[in-house]
Amino acid sequence: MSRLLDLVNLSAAYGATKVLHGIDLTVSQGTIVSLLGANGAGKTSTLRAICGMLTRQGSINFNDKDISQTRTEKIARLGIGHVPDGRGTFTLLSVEENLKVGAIFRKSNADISADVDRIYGYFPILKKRHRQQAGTLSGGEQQMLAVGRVLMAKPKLLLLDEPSFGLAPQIVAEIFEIFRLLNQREKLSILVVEQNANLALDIADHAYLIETGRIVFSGSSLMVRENEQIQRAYLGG
Amino acid sequence: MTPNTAPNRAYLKWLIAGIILTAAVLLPVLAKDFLVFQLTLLLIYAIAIIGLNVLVGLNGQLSLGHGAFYAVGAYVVAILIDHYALPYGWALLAAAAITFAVGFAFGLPSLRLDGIYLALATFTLAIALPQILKLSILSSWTGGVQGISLMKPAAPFGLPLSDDQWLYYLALAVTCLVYWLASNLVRSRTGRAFLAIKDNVIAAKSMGVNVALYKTLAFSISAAFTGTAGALSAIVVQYVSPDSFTFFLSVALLVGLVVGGVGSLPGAFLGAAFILFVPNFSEGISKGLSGAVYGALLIALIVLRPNSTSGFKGVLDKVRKQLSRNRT
Amino acid sequence: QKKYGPGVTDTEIKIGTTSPYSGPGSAYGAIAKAEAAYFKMINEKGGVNGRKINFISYDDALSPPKTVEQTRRLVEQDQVLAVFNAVGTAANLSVQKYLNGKKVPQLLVGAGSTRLIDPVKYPWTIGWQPVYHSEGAIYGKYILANLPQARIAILSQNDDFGRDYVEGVKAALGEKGRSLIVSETTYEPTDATVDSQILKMKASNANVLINITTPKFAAQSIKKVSELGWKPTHFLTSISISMGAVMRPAGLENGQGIISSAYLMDATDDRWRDHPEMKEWNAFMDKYLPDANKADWMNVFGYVAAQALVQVLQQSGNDLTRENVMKSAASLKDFKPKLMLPGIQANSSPTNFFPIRQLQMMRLKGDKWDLFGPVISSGE
Amino acid sequence: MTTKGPEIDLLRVSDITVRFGGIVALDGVAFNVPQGKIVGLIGPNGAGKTTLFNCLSRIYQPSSGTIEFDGKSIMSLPAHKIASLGIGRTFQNLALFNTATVLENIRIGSHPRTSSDLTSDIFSLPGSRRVNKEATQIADHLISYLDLNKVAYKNVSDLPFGTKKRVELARALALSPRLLLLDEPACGLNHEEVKELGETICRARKDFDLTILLVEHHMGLVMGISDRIVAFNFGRRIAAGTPREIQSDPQVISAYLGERK
Amino acid sequence: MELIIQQIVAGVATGSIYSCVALAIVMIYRSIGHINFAQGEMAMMSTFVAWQLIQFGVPYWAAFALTVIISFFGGVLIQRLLMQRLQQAAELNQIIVFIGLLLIFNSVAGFIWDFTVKPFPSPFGVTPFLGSSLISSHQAGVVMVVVLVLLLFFLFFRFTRTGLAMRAAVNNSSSASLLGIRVKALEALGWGLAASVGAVAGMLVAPVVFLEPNMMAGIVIYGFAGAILGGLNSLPGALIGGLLIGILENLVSAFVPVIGGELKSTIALATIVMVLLVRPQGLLGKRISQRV
Ligand SMILES: Nc1ncnc2c1ncn2[C@@H]1O[C@H](COP(=O)(O)OP(=O)(O)OP(=O)(O)O)[C@@H](O)[C@H]1O
Ligand SMILES: Nc1ncnc2c1ncn2[C@@H]1O[C@H](COP(=O)(O)OP(=O)(O)OP(=O)(O)O)[C@@H](O)[C@H]1O
Ligand SMILES: CC(C)C[C@H](N)C(=O)O
Ligand SMILES: [Mg+2]
Ligand SMILES: [Mg+2]
Repeated sequence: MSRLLDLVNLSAAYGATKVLHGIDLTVSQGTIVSLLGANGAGKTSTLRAICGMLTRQGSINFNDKDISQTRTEKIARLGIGHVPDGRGTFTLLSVEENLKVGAIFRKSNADISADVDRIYGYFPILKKRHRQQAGTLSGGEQQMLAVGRVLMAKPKLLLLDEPSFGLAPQIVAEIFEIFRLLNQREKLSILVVEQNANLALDIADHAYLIETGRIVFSGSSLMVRENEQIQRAYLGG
Repeated sequence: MTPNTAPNRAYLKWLIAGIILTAAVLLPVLAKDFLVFQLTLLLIYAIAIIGLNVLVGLNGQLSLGHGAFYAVGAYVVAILIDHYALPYGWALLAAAAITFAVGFAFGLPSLRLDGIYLALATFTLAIALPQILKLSILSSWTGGVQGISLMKPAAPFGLPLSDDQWLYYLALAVTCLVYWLASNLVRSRTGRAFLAIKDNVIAAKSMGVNVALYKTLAFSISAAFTGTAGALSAIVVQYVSPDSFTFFLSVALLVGLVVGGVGSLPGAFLGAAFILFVPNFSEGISKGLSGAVYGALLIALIVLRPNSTSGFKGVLDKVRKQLSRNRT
Repeated sequence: QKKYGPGVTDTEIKIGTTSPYSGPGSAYGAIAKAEAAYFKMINEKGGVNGRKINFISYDDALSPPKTVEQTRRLVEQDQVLAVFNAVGTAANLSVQKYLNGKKVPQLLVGAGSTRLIDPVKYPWTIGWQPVYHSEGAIYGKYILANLPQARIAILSQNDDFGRDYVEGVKAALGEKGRSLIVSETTYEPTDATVDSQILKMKASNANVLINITTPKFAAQSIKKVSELGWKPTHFLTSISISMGAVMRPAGLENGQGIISSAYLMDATDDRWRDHPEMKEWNAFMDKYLPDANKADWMNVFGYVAAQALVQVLQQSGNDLTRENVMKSAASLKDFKPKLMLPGIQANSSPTNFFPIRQLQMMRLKGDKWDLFGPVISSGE
Repeated sequence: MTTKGPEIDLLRVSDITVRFGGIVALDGVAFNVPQGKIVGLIGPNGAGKTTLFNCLSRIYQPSSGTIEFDGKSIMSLPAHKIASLGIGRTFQNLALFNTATVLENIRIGSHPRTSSDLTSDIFSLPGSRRVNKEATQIADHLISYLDLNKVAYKNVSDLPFGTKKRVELARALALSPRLLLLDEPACGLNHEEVKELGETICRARKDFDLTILLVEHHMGLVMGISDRIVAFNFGRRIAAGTPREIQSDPQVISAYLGERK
Repeated sequence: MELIIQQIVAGVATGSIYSCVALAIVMIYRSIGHINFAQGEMAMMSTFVAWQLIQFGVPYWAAFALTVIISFFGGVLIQRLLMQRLQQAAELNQIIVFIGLLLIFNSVAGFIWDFTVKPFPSPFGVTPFLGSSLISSHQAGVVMVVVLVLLLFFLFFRFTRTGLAMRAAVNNSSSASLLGIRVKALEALGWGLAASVGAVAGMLVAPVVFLEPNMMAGIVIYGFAGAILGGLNSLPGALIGGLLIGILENLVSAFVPVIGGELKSTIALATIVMVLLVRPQGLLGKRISQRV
């Protein structure tokens, strides 16, 4: 399988404080990769680094193109979608406008409104609230909106930062099902950061474990499940 | 601002304060009267800026109209001295009290406004006051467009001081008092309530902070400090008139606040120095373009700042960060 | 027999002024610039009795506290001999006590407020330009004499300058005359337009308009009045009569028949184009203020005031103490600076600190001001 | 009257209704929270849980219904009076005082517990100093209680998410509440951290004899530590009972838990 | 009675000028999320450019168009050289920078073109409008232009993707760029557009108040007030707000006894503040509800 995303010895810092120290990570075309790690380990930072939201060193290859110097908006348009930590709602726009912003660079209006309906299909509550000021949505509703918004962009690679954040169990199950289907049907590749490691490993082909900015373990989801240290820390085995 | 940082900084603070204070006390002996006079003005502006800081820096409310409180203070003193021959000491106290009340009265309606809307309300105050002072029906008091000129008080109990020196020491005393009060406030329960409101009103409410009360208090204290500065200015400049307190005064105070650093008490002196001396400096560079030079310097100062917190504050924060690192 | 006060040596005389180079009053900054240029010329011609004039001016943004600071700088730091022709009434009031207390001459102040002048109370403060009050009086008298049916509307700037004019008019009108006033309105220098005031005055169907405004608002109101098709007998003050800065911008056709008065020649009025003094002034402007706008009446205002100072210094001879300079300022005899209107002279005495008391009335006709009637001197 | 015992209801919520324009966020919900218990509040996203919290802290005004705390109605009280009654809360999307340090945040928490007037504060009279000392003592104690010593002097904005949540908890405890409202405290924490959180909550309940109303989507936690559970859906109460009862309640399963669990 | 009508009509005339400025202010607010205190002086500067062009013999409409274009790039330049560096600066710092710009423009204009008033031509002439001498054809034209500009921007923000992108970028820049929106470019565009609207405003104001460096001082105050009264985020609000202030101001000066004349701007502004106390989001402003 071809490598869609390839991080080689990636380091990153918030201004002066360095938080990633040489990450190597690969997402192959059409696979789901999960990134596990404790609070403050560097998961969010890794995703942010990929999108050029903090200063980076090392190489980031996407579709055999180095994007380690590329600006955030350019990266997004190359086909990387990012469900950011903290949801990134456009609080002053309506729910529907939030979705439309997601599709801002797509041509056909017909397709767009079709996809809007698709998202409403996934999350009926959003349809109920479609004209509401998005900032007044409940926490979970905003999380759904964040996922929906990014799907509207039809990315090749999806970066998920704790997609289950604040979602009710049933919805959590549903969105992971959605990710699985998108991955199977539309060959969408996914890099997912998820506190609920069980869930993540259920759908992931491959997993990495990060600690204080370094990858300390990686392997197939099965291998990861076997590793009892990880079990204790993240799976409550 | 975070008043309680590493305790080990306390004595250092006192040391620096001590040095600066002795310098401040000795200065007039060495300096010429004119310089003394300028430094007196500097202290007065510093007081006004500290007042503005209480509102903007500590409580997060914006005011484009603090010149108005400054003016009220000045006129109260002028009228009391000119019409009622009140000793200026009492006049000063009266000015502080009255501006406190004015601030309270103005703070109440402002409760419903914030951000740019509050800015407009305060701005209105700045525009309105000079016009009110000009009103012919009040001119028997305010002296109308002519204003009121005053006599300079001489040093009391035959102190061997020139008028300027005496006024300097008077201003210095008031400055120290105001500074002390302000820093008490910062590290008091009230100060914490101010900060809570600044950072997150809803959270503040849920933590039991009476937002309405503390916002109004912030307004009153702020007005009282700035008003006291105005009162002093009337005595030192010996003249008040509507032209003395245009909207530009309010802008100048805001500039001083930001240059010195929002939320930083020591910064007030830096800011005061800026609004007092930089105009003269830029005039020296070009008479025709003095405004442009001043504006350019102002912008440069803001732009060249690495971080958003400006002035002394930036520095202090760094120090603070260092110290807190050391302890972890 | 040489006697020198502060700031004077065998080679120079230090004179200071404060002027609004920045801020809303910037327009008046041109006055001090013109004066500086004039002194430069004098110095190049060898100065006054061999002494060069060292003219120091500081920006006060027309803000009294700043004026106080800058004036003290002039007196205490630069040690000037005298302060000269600072602009603005408030500005001058703010330092009057200080200067008189320190016995520093406050020469030829650049504002026409009567309150500034009081030889007894303030022996160190002497005026220059005709006071607004007496100019107002002139219009009042004219109306009583020539317009018995007058229904008067007055528009004035809400500051000392406006107030003085209005009081002058009323004083001249007297008790019964005052009843002729049907509408009285003011505007703030910060107002956008004076349209509503003018509407209000028109609605009072007045047939006389006394327009006490600074150049910008003068131009606005002249235009508006004619736009409204209102045709009152229109009086304008002497600080807003510039052809180039007021009348032409407002549109000459709108200004026909306007009555005003003057004590200076208008550099932008063709009437004076070929007058030798005007030629001289033009040459002066070209040489010493090439970038300045000749249509700006401030340049004439400053040019004339500067001549007066030179005259005062000349009269003082080698006794350049503050006392003596003040004395000579108070003893101008039929002094006629260049560009002052024919027949108008400056006179002062220990009891008269209003050097210019005469004005020449005039009426706009075509593209020129037609002088009419005699030179009027006010009673004060 | 803080006598212990399940029979006393510290909080009584009766038929609260909240509307936002057309939306009915809460539709006549009613339930009680017994003294000293932990009551879990669950329901789908948008069911109205946080809205209920906002009614309890008087940020939202219900269009109908009453809320009684310790036998007295709070419906006429201003928001800032709630804390002094002894109701503390944390926020779903963190509402910390971001320009302040951890210590300072917690000291602010003690605001309703202490009292001082402007004069004593501005002149730093003994009264004011005493209050400061008291606030610091409270904060110091909670800092070590929740193991925040390492970050005490850090600005809260620089902290990782999980730590911020702990600061919020400490701040809420600083007013020594009798009723503690926790809005999704486990959200964003990993398995181990959730376990710790559960223990912390139970420990705090004992040490500060708290009554706790817990909104949470982490079933492991709610089911684990709650004495009773109330379930909402679309602003209505659909079920109430012990964790066991709730887990097997068909309505709850279809609306919230989902079949495959 | 007749006077009331007159004053109202005259108020509309002056108000139309305030609306112009208010519109420019709302425009910049929409595209950078801040009020630009230098807006008035920028407009004044643009108007001087137009004046200079006309002096050079450029025909009016050509000069008009040129000025709008030049101003656009001027605005872009300010963003590129200055505001770009201040993106995460505190709001107060930005305000101070705006004040700095204000001072620079004002003093530079005075330096180049001095402070004497200059007449500025009106494209609509000053013949009485519909026979009423109260409102001139120029002022009628101003109202027309304002409505036109307003419509354009309304459509722009509502129906174009760029408009949506701009609103998104202002609302949440980081998540906007995560969706591929060029935040900085849009901000530059916003500055450009605002500067252009400002230029139009200036060129429409100048024929009435005459051109000079302080031309805008008196007007911009009411421009801000109008924008805020109408509701900062509402374009129609800017129009209504501006007109209302014009009317209010005239009625006050005409009918409030004694102090009416001397305090007209004070009373006008105070009334606006009263309105805001009752309706903090402004007349047509959308209520922004916060929640936790
Ligand atoms: N804006 C920031 N400025 C400075 N340091 C930061 C910032 N954001 C995060 N950090 C630090 O970087 C490190 C990694 O943070 P990051 O958010 O990537 O961890 P994480 O794995 O996402 O943890 P979490 O489970 O809380 O999301 C932490 O030590 C954190 O304190
Ligand atoms: N200020 C508001 N304006 C409009 N609608 C609102 C407002 N606040 C809440 N709502 C709506 O009311 C409903 C309840 O919101 P609430 O935050 O209480 O849900 P919740 O139960 O906390 O959900 P979650 O589990 O996702 O936090 C939501 O659908 C939300 O969209
Ligand atoms: C002649 C000008 C300087 C008059 C000016 N308006 C004044 O204040 O007096
Ligand atoms: Mg994270
Ligand atoms: Mg919630």
